[in-house]
Amino acid sequence: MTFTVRQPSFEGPLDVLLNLIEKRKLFINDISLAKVADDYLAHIKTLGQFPLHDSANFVLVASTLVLIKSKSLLPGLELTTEEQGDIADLEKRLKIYKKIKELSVGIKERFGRQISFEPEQRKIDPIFSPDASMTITSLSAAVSDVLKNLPKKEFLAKVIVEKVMSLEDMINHLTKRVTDSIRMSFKEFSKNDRASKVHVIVSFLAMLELVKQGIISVSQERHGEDIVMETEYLGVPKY
Amino acid sequence: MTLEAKIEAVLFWKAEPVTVVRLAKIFNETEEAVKSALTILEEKLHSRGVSLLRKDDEVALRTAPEAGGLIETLAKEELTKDLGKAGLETLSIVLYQGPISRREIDYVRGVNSNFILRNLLVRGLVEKVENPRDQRSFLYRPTFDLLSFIGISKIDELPQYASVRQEIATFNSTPIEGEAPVSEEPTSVTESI
Amino acid sequence: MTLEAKIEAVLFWKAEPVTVVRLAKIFNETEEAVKSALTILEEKLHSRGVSLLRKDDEVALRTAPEAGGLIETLAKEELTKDLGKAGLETLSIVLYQGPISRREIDYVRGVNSNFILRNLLVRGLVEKVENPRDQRSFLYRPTFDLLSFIGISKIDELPQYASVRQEIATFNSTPIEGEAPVSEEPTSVTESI
Repeated sequence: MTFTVRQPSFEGPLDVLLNLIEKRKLFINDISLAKVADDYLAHIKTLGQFPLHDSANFVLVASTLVLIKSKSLLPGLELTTEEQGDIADLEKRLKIYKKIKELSVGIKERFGRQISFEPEQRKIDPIFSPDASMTITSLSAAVSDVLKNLPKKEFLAKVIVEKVMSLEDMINHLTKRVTDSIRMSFKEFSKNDRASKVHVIVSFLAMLELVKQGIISVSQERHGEDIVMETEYLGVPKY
Repeated sequence: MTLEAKIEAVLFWKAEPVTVVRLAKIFNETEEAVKSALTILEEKLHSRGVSLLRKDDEVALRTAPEAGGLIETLAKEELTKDLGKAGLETLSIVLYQGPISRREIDYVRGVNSNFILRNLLVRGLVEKVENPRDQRSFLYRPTFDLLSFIGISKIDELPQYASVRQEIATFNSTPIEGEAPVSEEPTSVTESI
Repeated sequence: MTLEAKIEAVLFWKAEPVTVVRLAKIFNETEEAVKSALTILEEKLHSRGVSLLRKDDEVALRTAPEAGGLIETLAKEELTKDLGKAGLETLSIVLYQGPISRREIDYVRGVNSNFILRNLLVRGLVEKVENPRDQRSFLYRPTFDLLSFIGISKIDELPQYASVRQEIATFNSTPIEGEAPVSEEPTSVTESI
């Protein structure tokens, strides 16, 4: 139909994450999220360019996964209440989204299958019945309102850049915390698996660095770019 | 589904007289079968709000005669009810941009205008004409009565006529991000319901 | 003439949704009386060609879903049944969780739903109403057309409707450690863009 979305195969961050979890046949919890964190980071790295409106969503999910992963590597890492909230929130969203995706399969099967038709318009001879509101002035004002409410092209790059930059700070900060935490808790590691654990953490930090670079390039791509957005307008149509 | 139920569905949907021959063809039944189904339907509709009207070889569903007074009152109300902001908006789009399809009106307004257009039609403020580019759909334009009521003799006497038209046309032909432009495919879901 | 017969006549003639409040006013009856008459009408229409659809505070008569294929062949205009992934997800959210704000839809989908909602509004599959808790924002809910396309007469005929609503409410009310439940004010990243 009409108004087809140009990238029908486009996947949002929750979509990506859910697919990764389901591919491994895992349940949604912090353990499975820690397992797929690297896959997710690798995936958004390959995206190169994030879909325009949703770059911040992708990066925000990434930063929550980084937290989860960090915590799983370094159980001693202290998380703030807000960070714990972010983690619980991500799990919750994934559960709801999963449910909705399951339900949408049923909707798709039913949609258009057995339609209840609205009756055709009853044939009535029109009787010219204007009202007092119909004047040139009010009609031209009404059309101006319509024009004003058309979805507009707006310059919104700055907002996104700021968001992405603050996320970059956040990842920088996290990297530092993880690094510090390794130094502090190094003695916690048992001698036997010290080498492998350190290896895991180092490669994880390298991954973070890559993501950070990705974020920087995202923020640069945005610079000075025009972004088309619809603004939600006020005024409720009355029928 | 019984034959009389199917016939009821079609007559309800159409609300116009249909011949028995046509019904027989639609359902791939004999005229006899259609006639006896009609008799059953007639009985089922007894003492209901809708009744079956049979005249010569045609049948139609109509509101029961007892409801006549009520319907007349409602019809009058339809003609005098407040058009509201949405009604005025839709009327202004038809005025400035007509002849225009319902799909384009919907696209410009960002909402579905089905019922509003119906009211504007009944009130003789807009009229439907065939769409030269698509036989299955219609275009809407202002009536002469409306133009003379608001006191213009030519449509381009409307304030900012040219620039408003230009702006709407541009909007209809440029895609919003993630959407195809309206002019590409002249079909709409609810248009056909 | 019984109240349900009168209601049937009015709905047949109007051929569009009417609120219960309006019906009560037309017949000078209480809303309770109208509602019980509607229940009787619903029963009388059982296994017939016409069915009564109820949604929010409105009712409408439409052809029975079983006759859908038949009417479709008679209707001239072409129907669009393609929804796409984003449309399908958003409709499912509106169906099972509506009335729901755009923020909440974005929150569940993890992406911005601005364009897809506008598309669904234009197609007449969802409608927006004022948010009673916040005059500046809107809530989105299913339309009669949406119910019609799915072939149900009431929203709770959706598969697992009650249990899913319950389940999602449980997800939302499970308190996050050290935080108030998020259900009240779901935030989405792109909201402020």
